[in-house]
Amino acid sequence: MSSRPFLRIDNIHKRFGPIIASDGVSLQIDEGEIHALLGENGAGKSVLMSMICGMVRPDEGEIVYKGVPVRFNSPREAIRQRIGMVHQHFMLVPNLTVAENYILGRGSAFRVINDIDKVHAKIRELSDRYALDVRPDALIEDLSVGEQQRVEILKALFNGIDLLILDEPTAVLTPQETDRLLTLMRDLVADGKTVVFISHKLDEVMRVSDRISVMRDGRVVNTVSVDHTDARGLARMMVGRDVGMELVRSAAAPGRLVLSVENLICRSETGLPAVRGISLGVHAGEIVGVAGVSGNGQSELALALSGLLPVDSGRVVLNGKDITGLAPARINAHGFSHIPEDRHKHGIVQSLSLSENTILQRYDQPPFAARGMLSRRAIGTHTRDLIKRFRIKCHNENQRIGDLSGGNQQKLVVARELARNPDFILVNQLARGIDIGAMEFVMEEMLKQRESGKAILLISTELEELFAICDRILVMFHGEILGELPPDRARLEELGLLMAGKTADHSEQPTLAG
Amino acid sequence: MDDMMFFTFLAALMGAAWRLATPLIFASIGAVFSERAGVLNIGLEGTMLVGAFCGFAAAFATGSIPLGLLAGVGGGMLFGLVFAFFTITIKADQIVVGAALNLLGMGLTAFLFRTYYVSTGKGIEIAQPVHIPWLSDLPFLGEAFFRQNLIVYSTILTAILATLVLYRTAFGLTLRAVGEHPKAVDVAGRNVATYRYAAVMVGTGLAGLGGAFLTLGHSNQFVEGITSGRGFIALAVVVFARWSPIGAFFVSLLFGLFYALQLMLQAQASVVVPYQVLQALPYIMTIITLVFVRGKGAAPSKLGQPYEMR
Amino acid sequence: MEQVNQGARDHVYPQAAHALYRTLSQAAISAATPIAAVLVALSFGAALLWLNGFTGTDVVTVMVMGSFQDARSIGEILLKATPLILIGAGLCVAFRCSIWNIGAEGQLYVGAIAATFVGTSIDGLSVWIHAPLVMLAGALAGAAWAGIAGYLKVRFQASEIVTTIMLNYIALILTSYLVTGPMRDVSAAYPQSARLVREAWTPRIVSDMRLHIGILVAIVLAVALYIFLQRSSRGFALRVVGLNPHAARYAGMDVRRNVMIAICISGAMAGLAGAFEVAGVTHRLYQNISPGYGFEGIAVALLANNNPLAAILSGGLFAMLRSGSEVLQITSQVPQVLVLVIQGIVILSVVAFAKFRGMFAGLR
Amino acid sequence: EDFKMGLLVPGSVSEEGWNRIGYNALKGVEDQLGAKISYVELQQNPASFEKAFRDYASQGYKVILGHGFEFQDAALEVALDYPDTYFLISSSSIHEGNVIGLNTDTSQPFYLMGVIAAKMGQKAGLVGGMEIPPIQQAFAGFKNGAKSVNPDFPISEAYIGNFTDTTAAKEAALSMISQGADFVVPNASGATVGGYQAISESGPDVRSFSIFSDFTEVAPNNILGLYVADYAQGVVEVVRSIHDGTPPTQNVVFGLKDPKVISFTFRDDGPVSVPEDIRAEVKAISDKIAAGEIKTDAQ
Ligand SMILES: Nc1ncnc2c1ncn2[C@@H]1O[C@H](COP(=O)(O)OP(=O)(O)OP(=O)(O)O)[C@@H](O)[C@H]1O
Ligand SMILES: Nc1ncnc2c1ncn2[C@@H]1O[C@H](COP(=O)(O)OP(=O)(O)OP(=O)(O)O)[C@@H](O)[C@H]1O
Ligand SMILES: [Mg+2]
Ligand SMILES: [Mg+2]
Repeated sequence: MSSRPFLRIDNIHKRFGPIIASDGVSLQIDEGEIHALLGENGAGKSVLMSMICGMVRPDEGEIVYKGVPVRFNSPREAIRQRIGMVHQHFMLVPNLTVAENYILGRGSAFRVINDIDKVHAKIRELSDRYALDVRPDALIEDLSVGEQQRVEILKALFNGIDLLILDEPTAVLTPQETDRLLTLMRDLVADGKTVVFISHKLDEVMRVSDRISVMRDGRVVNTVSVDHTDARGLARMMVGRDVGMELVRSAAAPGRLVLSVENLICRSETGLPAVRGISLGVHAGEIVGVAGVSGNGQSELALALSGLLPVDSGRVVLNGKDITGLAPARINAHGFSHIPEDRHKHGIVQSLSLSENTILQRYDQPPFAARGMLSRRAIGTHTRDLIKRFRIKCHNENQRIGDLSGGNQQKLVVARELARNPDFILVNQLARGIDIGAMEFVMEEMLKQRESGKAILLISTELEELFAICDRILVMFHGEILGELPPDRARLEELGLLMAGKTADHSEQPTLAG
Repeated sequence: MDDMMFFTFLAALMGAAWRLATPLIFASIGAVFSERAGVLNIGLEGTMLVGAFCGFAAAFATGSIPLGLLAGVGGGMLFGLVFAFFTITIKADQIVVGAALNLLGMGLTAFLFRTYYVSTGKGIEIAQPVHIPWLSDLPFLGEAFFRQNLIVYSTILTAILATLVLYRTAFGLTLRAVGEHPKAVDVAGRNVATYRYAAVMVGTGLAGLGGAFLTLGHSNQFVEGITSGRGFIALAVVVFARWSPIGAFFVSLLFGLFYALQLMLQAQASVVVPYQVLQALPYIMTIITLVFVRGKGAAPSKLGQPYEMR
Repeated sequence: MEQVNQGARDHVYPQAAHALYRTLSQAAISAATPIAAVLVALSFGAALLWLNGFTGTDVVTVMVMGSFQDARSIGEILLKATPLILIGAGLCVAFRCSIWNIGAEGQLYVGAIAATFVGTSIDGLSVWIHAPLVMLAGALAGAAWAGIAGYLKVRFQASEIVTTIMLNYIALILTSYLVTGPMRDVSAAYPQSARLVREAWTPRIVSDMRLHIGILVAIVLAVALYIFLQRSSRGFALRVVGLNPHAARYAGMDVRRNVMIAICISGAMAGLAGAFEVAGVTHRLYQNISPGYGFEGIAVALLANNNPLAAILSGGLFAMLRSGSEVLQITSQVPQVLVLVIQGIVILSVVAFAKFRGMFAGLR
Repeated sequence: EDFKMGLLVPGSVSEEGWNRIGYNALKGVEDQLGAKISYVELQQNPASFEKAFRDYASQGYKVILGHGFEFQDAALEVALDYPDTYFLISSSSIHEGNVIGLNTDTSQPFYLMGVIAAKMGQKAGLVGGMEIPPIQQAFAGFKNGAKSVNPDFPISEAYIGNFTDTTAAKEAALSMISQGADFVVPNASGATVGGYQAISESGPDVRSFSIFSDFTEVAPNNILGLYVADYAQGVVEVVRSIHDGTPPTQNVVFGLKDPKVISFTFRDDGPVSVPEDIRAEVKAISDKIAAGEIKTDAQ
C-alpha cells in the first residue's frame, strides 16, 4: 500500500444539540485502497462520511485531503475536489430523469440546458465501461431500488472522482448484485480510485476490503488490515463484548394452522402487479421466514395481509376466519399483529408521546378508554411497564417518540405489538435500524413468542436475521414464492440463486417488467 | 344573419375570456413556480391586491404604464420577500403566513387608498389596445384575439417563457427538484433556501403583475378588494393545471371563458335562468373538473413543508 | 386491568387538580406570546398612522380604551367574538386533522340560510324548542356543506383547499339568489328574508343589550372541543390521522371517516355561527350577513395554534381589535381597514416569537 | 336652549354604506345648523329602539332620525308621548303627526336617462353590482322611462354579484356593447368605474350618464350628463325647515323637485351632447315627475 496519506482525519468533533456524533475521530485512508468502516448503529459512521463530503461541517478537528487541509462548506466543493458519496438514503430526485439528476447543481444556475445529448452519451459510455446498465433518459421514480443504487454510483463516476464513499450500499442488493458491486469496487481501485465502504455485513467486508476501521461511540477504536482479523474479532471490536452469533432455540413444534394464504394476488399502490399468486401457511409455534431482495412484492404482501392494500383475488384465513379484504381494525381484532417495514410511515407518529404511540390500535378499548375518554393513568402505567420490560432508553413515557434513537423506536413498536397478545405476528424487517445488541434482544423475544405458541411470519432482506430464528425460509421473487429451504447456511448459494430468480435447475425466470 | 350574430357573440366572448383570464394567467403561472419549489402561498390574494395598488399608485404619480407595471411587480415581490422570510428563513407554517398576508394586503392597500386617493376620484390612463395591421381587421379572429393591449398579449409570452425556464434551464430543473427532494438539491451543492426565495419572488412578482393588470390594463382605478377572489381562484387553477405553466395558461382561459360567458348570457334577454346560476357556473365547473382530474399525483411531494437543513 | 381502573378512580381528583395547574401555567406561558404580539402589532399600527399623518398614539388610547368604555361596548365585543370563537374553535379540529378548510365563510352562510328557513317557516313553537331547533338547523347545514368538500376529498382526493373556496362562492351566490328570489320578504324594500318568529330568536343575556347566549354556547363548545381533541378517543384518532394518516390506517383507524368527522365538526361550528348571526343579531337573512367572519376565523384558529381553548382568547382579541377600529374610525377618521393590518401583524409576530422561543430553547 | 338632534342607526356607522350615510347627515346638521348631535348604534332590536327614542326625546332632542324603516313602529309608539319632537324615518313613506318618512327616489333621474336612451340610442345596457333596492329601483326607473318613449326599446341587464370587481363590470358593459347596446349605465358602487372604462373604450357612439360621482374624466367622449345625489343635504333641508318652524306636512320624497338633493345636469363640453329638442322634452318630463304626475318606479 502507498504510504502517502491520501485522506487524514484528525480529532474531529461534532455535536447535534446534546448528541455527540463524533467524539474525536481520527482516521487515515491510503490512496488506492478499499477501506471498510464498521460500527454499531449510531456509532457515527454516516456523520463522519458526511463531513468528508461537505454535507456536515465539523465543530473541531482537521481533514487533510491529498496533503492539503480542506474545509468543505458544501457538497459541491467536495465534488469539485473529486470526492463522491453514495448515501444510505438516495439523493435522486424522483421526477427527473437520470441525466437530469446528473446535471443538477452543475454549471451556472442560469444556463440553458442544450447539451443533454452529450450528457446522455457520456452516461452511456460510463455505463458500458463499468457494466452498470443505466439508461440516461429513465425517470428515477420508474427504477427499482437496485437500479437506483447503480444510478447513484454512476453519478459519482460521472462527476469524476478520486475518492468514492459508499454508505451501506449492499443492504438492498441480492447476493449476485452484491458480488457485482464488490467487483466494481475492485475495478475502480484498479483505475486508481480510492473507496471507503460502510457495511454491517462482516463477510463482505472481509472479502473486499484492504483495511478495516471500527467505530464506537463517535470514535475510531481500531484500524486493522484484513489479513490480521476475522469476523468474530470484528464483532467483538464493535460491541465491546462477544456477541452470540448463534441463538439457542428448541426444535420446531408446529401446532395448528394459524394463518393460511391461498393464491393471493394484489397490485402495488402504483397499480403494477406485485403479488402474483402466493400461497403459504404459518402454524402456531413456528417462525416462517420470507427471504428476497426488496422490491419483489414483500412489502405488498405484508400490506395486503394487514388490510392496508386491496386484494385482487385469493384468500387469507386467520384463526379459521376469512379476513381477506377486511379493514385493518377488523383484522387486528382477530389476533393479528404487524411490525411494519417502514417505521416512520406506519409504525409510529413521531410528534406524539411514547404513551400515545403505545395505544395506537387500542385507543378506544378498555382499560385505555372509558366512555369515549382516554384514561391517561392506565395508558401511562401500561407504557411504563413496556419501557421497563423492553429496556427502552428514554426520559419518560411522555417524551416525544421522534426524539428517541431509531433502535429504541423499533423496540417500542415491537413491545406494543407483542403486548397486544396476538395469535399471529407479521414482521417485516425485524432488526431494521437496530444495533447488534438490540437485535439479539428482539430476536430472543421473537423466539419466546414462538415458544408460547404464536405463529410468526418474518419477512426480511437480511439473511442473517432469517437464519438466526426461522424454522423454514420461503424465497420470494417477482411476486411469487420460488421455493422453500431450511435455515441451513450450507445452502446459502442456493438461496442466493433463488433470490435472483433462478430455480434449482438454474433456468432464468422472467425479470421484473417495467 | 343568425350565424353572423352568433359569430359576433363568439368573437366578443373570446376576447373577453382572454382579458378576464389575464390576471389569472400571471398569478397562476407564478404560483406554479413557487409550488414547484415546495412553497404553497395562499397569500396570493393579498399579493395581487398589493400589485394592483402599487401599479395604480405609480402610474398615478408618473403617468407611465411601464413604471406602473414595474411597481406592481415590485410591490408583489416585496410582499413575497416578507412571505419568504417567514416561511423559508423562519420556517413558519406556510398557510399561517399566507393567511396573515391576505389580511395585510387587504388592510394596507385599503388603508392607503382611503388615506390618499379615494377623495381624488381620479383614475389613470390605461394601456390601450394595440392594433396589429391586417390581423386586427380579420373578421371574427381580429375581434376575438387581436384587439387587446400588450399586457394581454404578453400572457402568451409569459406562458412560453415560464415553460422554457422550468424545463429548459438549470434554474428550472433545480426548482422542480427543490419541491420534490430538497435534500438532493442541497447535496448537489445548490442552496435550497435561495431557490425557494427565487421561486417565491417569481411567484409573487407575477401575482403582482396580475394585480397590476387590473388597474393598469383593464379599469383605470384602484378599488378596495379589486381582485375579488382572483388570488384564490389562481390557487385552484394551479391544482387543476397539474402544476404546469402551459396548463395554467389554458385552465385560466377556461375560467375566463366561463366568467365571460356568464356575463354575456346575463345580458341576453332570451336567457331566462336566474343570473345567480350563471354566476355560480365557474365555481361549480371547477369542482366537477377537479373530480375528474383525479388524484394528487402531480403535486410536488414536499409542497407546504419547510426544509430543515442539517 | 381491574386494578388499574380502580387506581384511576382514586386519583381522579388530585390528577384533575394537577392537570388544571399544568393547563393554567401553560396558558400563562402561551399567553405571553400573544400579548407581546399584540403590542408589536399596535406599535406597527401606530407607526403606520403616524407616517400617514394621523395621530399614532390613537391606536392605543382610542382603540383599546374605547373598546372597553362601558358594559355596552364590552357586550359588542363579545357579540363579535361569538362567531369568531365558534368558527375558530371548529377550525382547530379540522386543522388538527390536517384538513385545510378555507370554507367557513360559505358554511356560515349555509347555516344562516337553514336557520332562517327553520325560523321563518315554523310558527307556534315554544322558545325552548324553536330557538335550539334553529341552532341545530344551522349547525347541520354547515356540517353538510363542509361535508361536500370532505366527501370530495375522501372519495376523489379533490383538494379541500380548492373545493372549500369554490363552495364559499357558491354559498354566497345561493344566499343572494334566495333573498332576491324565493326567500324574499315581498313587503320589504330591501332584498331580505322575512323576520324570524320571536320564539326562534336566540335569547338575550341582558334584555337591553344585543349580546345573546351565543357567546356562552361558543365558550362551552370551545371547551368541549378542547376536551374532545385532547382527552377523548375519537379526538385522539383525529389527531393521529392529521399527524400521520398512514400510521392511522395501520392502527385500524378509519381515515376517511375521521376526515369526514373533523371537517363536519368545523362546518357545524361555522353553520352555528351563521345561525346565531341570523337568530341572535339580524333576525333576517341578508346578502352580506357576514363581514368575513369565516376568513377571520381561520386566523383565529391559527393564532390559537389550533387549540380550541386558546381560540376563545384569540377570537376575543380579534373581536376587540375589530371593535376598537370602529371606535377609531368614528373618533379619528382612521380608515377602519387598519384592523386587518393589525391582525395580520399579530399573526406574523406570534409566528416570529414562537420561532425565537424555539431558538432560545435550542441554546439552553 | 340648544337645538339638538339624535340619530339611531341599525349598525356601525364606521361601516361604509347605509349607516355612514345616516352619520354624514347628522354631521351635516351639526356643521350647517350648529346643532348638538348624538347618535346610537342599534341592531334589529325593537326593544332598545323604543328606549333609545325615549332617551333622546326626554332629554329635549328636537329631531331624532331613525335611519331605516325598521325604526318606524317604535317611533310611532314613542311619538304620542313627545308631540314636540320630530321623528324622521329613513326609507319610509309614513306621515303620522310628528313621525315623518324620508326617501330618495333614484328611479326619477334614471327615468330621465331611460327617456334619453330611447330617443338617442338603439339599445340600452344596465350593469348592476348586487341586486339591492337602490339599484333595482334605479333600473326600474330607467326601463319605465325608455318604455314611455318606445315600448319595444331593447334593454339588457346584468349583475356582477359584488361591488368590487371593476374588471367584471367592464367586461359586462363590453359584452352588452358588443351585442349592440349603445347607451350603457353602470351602477355597481366601487366597481362602477369599470363600466365607464368600457364605454370610453368603445368609442363616442356609445353614450352614458355619470351617476352619483363625476366620471366625465373616465369617459369624456361618452358622458352626456350627470346625476348626483346628496341625502345629507336633504336631511339638512328637512331639519332646517323644522328649526325654522315650518316642518314638512307630509312624508318627504327627495326627487327631481329637490335640486339641492338630486341634481340632473347636461354636459355641453363633450363631443356629443343631448340635442336641444330632447333637452326640452326631458325638462318637461322632469317637471311632470317633480309635480308627481308621472310615476317612475312601477316595477
Ligand atoms: N442531523 C442530525 N441531527 C441530530 N442528530 C444526528 C444527526 N445526524 C446524526 N445524528 C446522530 O448522530 C449519531 C451518529 O449517527 P450516524 O448516522 O453517523 O450513525 P451510523 O453509524 O451511520 O449508524 P447506522 O449504522 O444506523 O447508519 C446518532 O446518534 C444520530 O442519531
Ligand atoms: N372487537 C372487534 N371485533 C370485530 N370487529 C370489530 C371489533 N372492533 C371493531 N370492529 C369493527 O371494525 C370496524 C372499525 O372499528 P371501530 O368502530 O373501532 O373504528 P371506527 O370507529 O370506524 O374508526 P376509528 O378507528 O377511526 O375510531 C367496525 O366496522 C367495527 O365493527
Ligand atoms: Mg449510517
Ligand atoms: Mg376505532
